[in-house]
Amino acid sequence: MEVVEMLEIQKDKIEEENKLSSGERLVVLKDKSCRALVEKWLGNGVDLHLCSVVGIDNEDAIQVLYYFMDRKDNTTVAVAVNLDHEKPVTDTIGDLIGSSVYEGEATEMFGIEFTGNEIARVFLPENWVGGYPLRKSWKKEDYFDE
Amino acid sequence: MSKRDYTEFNLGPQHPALKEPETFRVVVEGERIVKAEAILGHTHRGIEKVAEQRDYNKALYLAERICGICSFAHNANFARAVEFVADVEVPERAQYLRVLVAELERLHSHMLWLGVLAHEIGFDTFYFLVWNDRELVMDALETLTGNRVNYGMNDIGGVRADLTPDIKGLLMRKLDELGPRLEKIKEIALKNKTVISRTKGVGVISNELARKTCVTGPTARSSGINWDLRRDQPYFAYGDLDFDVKVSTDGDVYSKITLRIEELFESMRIIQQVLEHLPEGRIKTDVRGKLDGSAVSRIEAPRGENFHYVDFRNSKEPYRMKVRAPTYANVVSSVEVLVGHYISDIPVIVAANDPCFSCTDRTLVIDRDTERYQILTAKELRKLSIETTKEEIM
Amino acid sequence: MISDIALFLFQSIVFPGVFFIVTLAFGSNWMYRKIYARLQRRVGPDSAGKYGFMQGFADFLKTASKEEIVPRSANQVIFRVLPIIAPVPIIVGIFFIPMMGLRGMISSPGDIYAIVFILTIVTAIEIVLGWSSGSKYSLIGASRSGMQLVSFGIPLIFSMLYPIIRAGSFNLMDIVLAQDGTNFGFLPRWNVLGLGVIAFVLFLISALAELEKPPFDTPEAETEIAGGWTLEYSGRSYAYILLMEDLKMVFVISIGVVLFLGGPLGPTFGISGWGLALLYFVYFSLKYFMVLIILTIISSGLARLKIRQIVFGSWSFLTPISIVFIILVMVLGGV
Amino acid sequence: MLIIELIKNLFRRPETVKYPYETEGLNFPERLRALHIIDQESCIGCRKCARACPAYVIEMVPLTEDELEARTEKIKKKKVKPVIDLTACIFCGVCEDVCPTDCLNLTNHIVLPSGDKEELEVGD
Repeated sequence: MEVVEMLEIQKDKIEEENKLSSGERLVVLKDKSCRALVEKWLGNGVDLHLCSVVGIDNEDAIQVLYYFMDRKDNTTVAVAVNLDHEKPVTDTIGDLIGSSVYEGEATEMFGIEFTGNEIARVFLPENWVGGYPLRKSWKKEDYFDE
Repeated sequence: MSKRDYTEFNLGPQHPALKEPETFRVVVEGERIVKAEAILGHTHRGIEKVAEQRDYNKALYLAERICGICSFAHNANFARAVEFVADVEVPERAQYLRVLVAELERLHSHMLWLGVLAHEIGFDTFYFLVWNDRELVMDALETLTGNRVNYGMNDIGGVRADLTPDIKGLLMRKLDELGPRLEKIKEIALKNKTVISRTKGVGVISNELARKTCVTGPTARSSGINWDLRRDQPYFAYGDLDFDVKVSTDGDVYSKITLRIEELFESMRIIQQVLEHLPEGRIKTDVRGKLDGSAVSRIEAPRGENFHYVDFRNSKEPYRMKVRAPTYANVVSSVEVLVGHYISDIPVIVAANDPCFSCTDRTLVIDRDTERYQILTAKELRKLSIETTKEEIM
Repeated sequence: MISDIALFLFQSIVFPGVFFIVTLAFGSNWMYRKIYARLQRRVGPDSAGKYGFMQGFADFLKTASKEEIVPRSANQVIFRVLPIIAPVPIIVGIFFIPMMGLRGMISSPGDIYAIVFILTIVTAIEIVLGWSSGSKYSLIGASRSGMQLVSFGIPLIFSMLYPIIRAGSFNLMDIVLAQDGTNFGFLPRWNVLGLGVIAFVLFLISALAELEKPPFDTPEAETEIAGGWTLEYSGRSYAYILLMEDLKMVFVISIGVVLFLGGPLGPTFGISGWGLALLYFVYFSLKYFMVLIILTIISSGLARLKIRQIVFGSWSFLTPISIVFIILVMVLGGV
Repeated sequence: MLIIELIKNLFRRPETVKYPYETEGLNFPERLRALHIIDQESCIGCRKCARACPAYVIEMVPLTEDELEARTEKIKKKKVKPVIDLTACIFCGVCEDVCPTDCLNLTNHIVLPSGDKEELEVGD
């Protein structure tokens, strides 16, 4: 199976569909997790490659953007989930496909909790107390004296 | 099973084998690695945050400074992403020139990698021979772009410097000189008995592991994933050029050496084609004003797939810029591969996957008696270590 | 009587004694580095003295003038004292080597015993030095050093047996004299020219391992264990360790020259007295530097081996070959 | 093969150039981006370079009394002049690109080390 076909089948899970400026499909999910979607893909033998996991701080919600590629036919698709701004929680897909480190980065930079992912620190020191630096509301003065 | 035979020590953050500060926490039994863990972030500079305060023309030079070796890959990739958002057509000549610099960069990056690998296995002579030949490429890049690293070649919408006939002649000469030298390098690297004994069968990344951990670039191709963005999703002018994508199925360090040397020759071919078929025309389209929209750009950097995401919200400054450097994708596989090898293999495996690692708390533990692999989570490891400590005290 | 003592003192301290030996050690260090560099198209040491000849000496002085740091986890007494006495056994060993004449400064019927003993003692010192510094890297380096000693001890000793069998004596002067004269009127009767070439190759390989030069530099592999057993040493202690390594180079190569290349022998042109001694020394130096160059070229062309490969290769190839070779020589009756 | 190469190397000239004692064999191409030169005579003080600089190292310094008086007809309105702090400069050459009067240029003069921070300011 290929990603395009699978998305046809899973149409009911999609809230809206856009296009990035670079031409890829941007699929926003109704759910707060893309785990079920990816599980289904892998179960149906999609040769899936995960390029990256991008956290984005929109003012009203925290968005997590998974960027997938199908190695078979070279189609790319971006899957986005919108999470609660105050307490963003979603499921990890680290055990399905190698996303643990990307998710860990999103955790430390945006405070997104990936349930089931053990990695919470990738770049920042273990005793970091500076909050979530890539959030738009983050100010240096709130955490550091200088 | 006595736990007393285990020794735990840190490789890094300062260690002669690591050219960048990273930490490897390894537990060994004798010389055999029982547990390995990598700790990253010693060089985190917050470039993504800084980029949010600069307009795209300035962020371009920031992107260039993400990496010293593949600076052009980041720079061109960022430019390409912004061009998607701005919806501009990049002149064909600029596309070809970008290919030219990208391939020269691939040449120098692969040769650098080869030299570093030779140094890690204690073969300093080869290291110096390769780096000596690499100077030819560096000189070519310096003449063409104006710098050895951080070329400053790209601008949003095109390139900044044109290829004059003088420089073209010089590049031709350098390439002619480089060809035979690469043949020599190939013969030495692939036939030296000690090199073979140190790299063959070492650090095997299986196809399954490679697929699951989403490795990219030469690491993926050496594990049997036939996939190269230059061919499969052509960008710049790669669609018009003729080249082969080499694939190996062994997955060990030796196959990576073979693969990268083959890629050197392919790069030479591409450069020759570019120099011959360079179209005439402008080299730049101007991009001005505020932008709106988000875009992803992926190009095949020397070390693998380079991923840039930019998001503009009616502004000149990116609302969000996300960079995933190619080696970051290869992190998980390389640490998992370390277990079961010997201390002497650590630098080799690390260098083969390019030294850029992340702390992954999921580590493998090899059971001493049965050699059974099992994955332990951080909590279990912690419990285990507390138990062992208790045992030792009592 | 008094003049004898004076001569002995002069010999042991100035020439060809300690001062001379140390100079030779630094010279060898410079030569090794210079050739190693030139093979790699580098310049090599070139600042201290003419063509950088004083580099080894400069390194020694500079290191010795640095602060000495003793780690808390180190064995305080051994860590401080042992580096200083580490070069002594080798200097004593070098006194056995006939450089100026056919006779070394010390000579006994059992020279070879003493030499083998000193070679082993040196490695033992390295192990203790690594162990006493209390660092894990050093410990790994020390254990690797020990493994190399165990692996290459037998081929080394068996390769030395060939000249002994030919000369029928354990005395170095006898071994040298056994190589005097020529075959067929032009070919010197050195051990290396003939069946002894196998023994010489075995000796060279074992010598590289003994000297811890590539491809056998595993005990101090920089990119793996960051310097191995020398890691924690600094200042004066490290200077002495550097000196010890250079002296070891002089010692091991000299043994090779004496056992296989006829030591100081060569055409004498009827000269005698001090002139002959000088001539002997010239011959000895030429041979010495030739072996050094060969060793440098071998070591620069190979990658570092893993300790497993070294042990495996030694026990499954070198040791059997050396045993078979010696049995063959014994059967043929010291050809 | 390698052995032959090595022995050949033994008799070749080393590739190392002992810079700064000798410069023969070094490559200083025309395009090399190094030390800036500013022709303050023809600068019109338009601030374009300062605005374009990605490293924010170009500072527009007000002219002194003497310099104000020495203004020529051509640059009548000029009140400021660019001063570049080379300690933080990234030598990208953007300032050269945007300069409308071509008074700011990057040369291929790479010898910049200095014991004095003041010396690393171009334009004064």
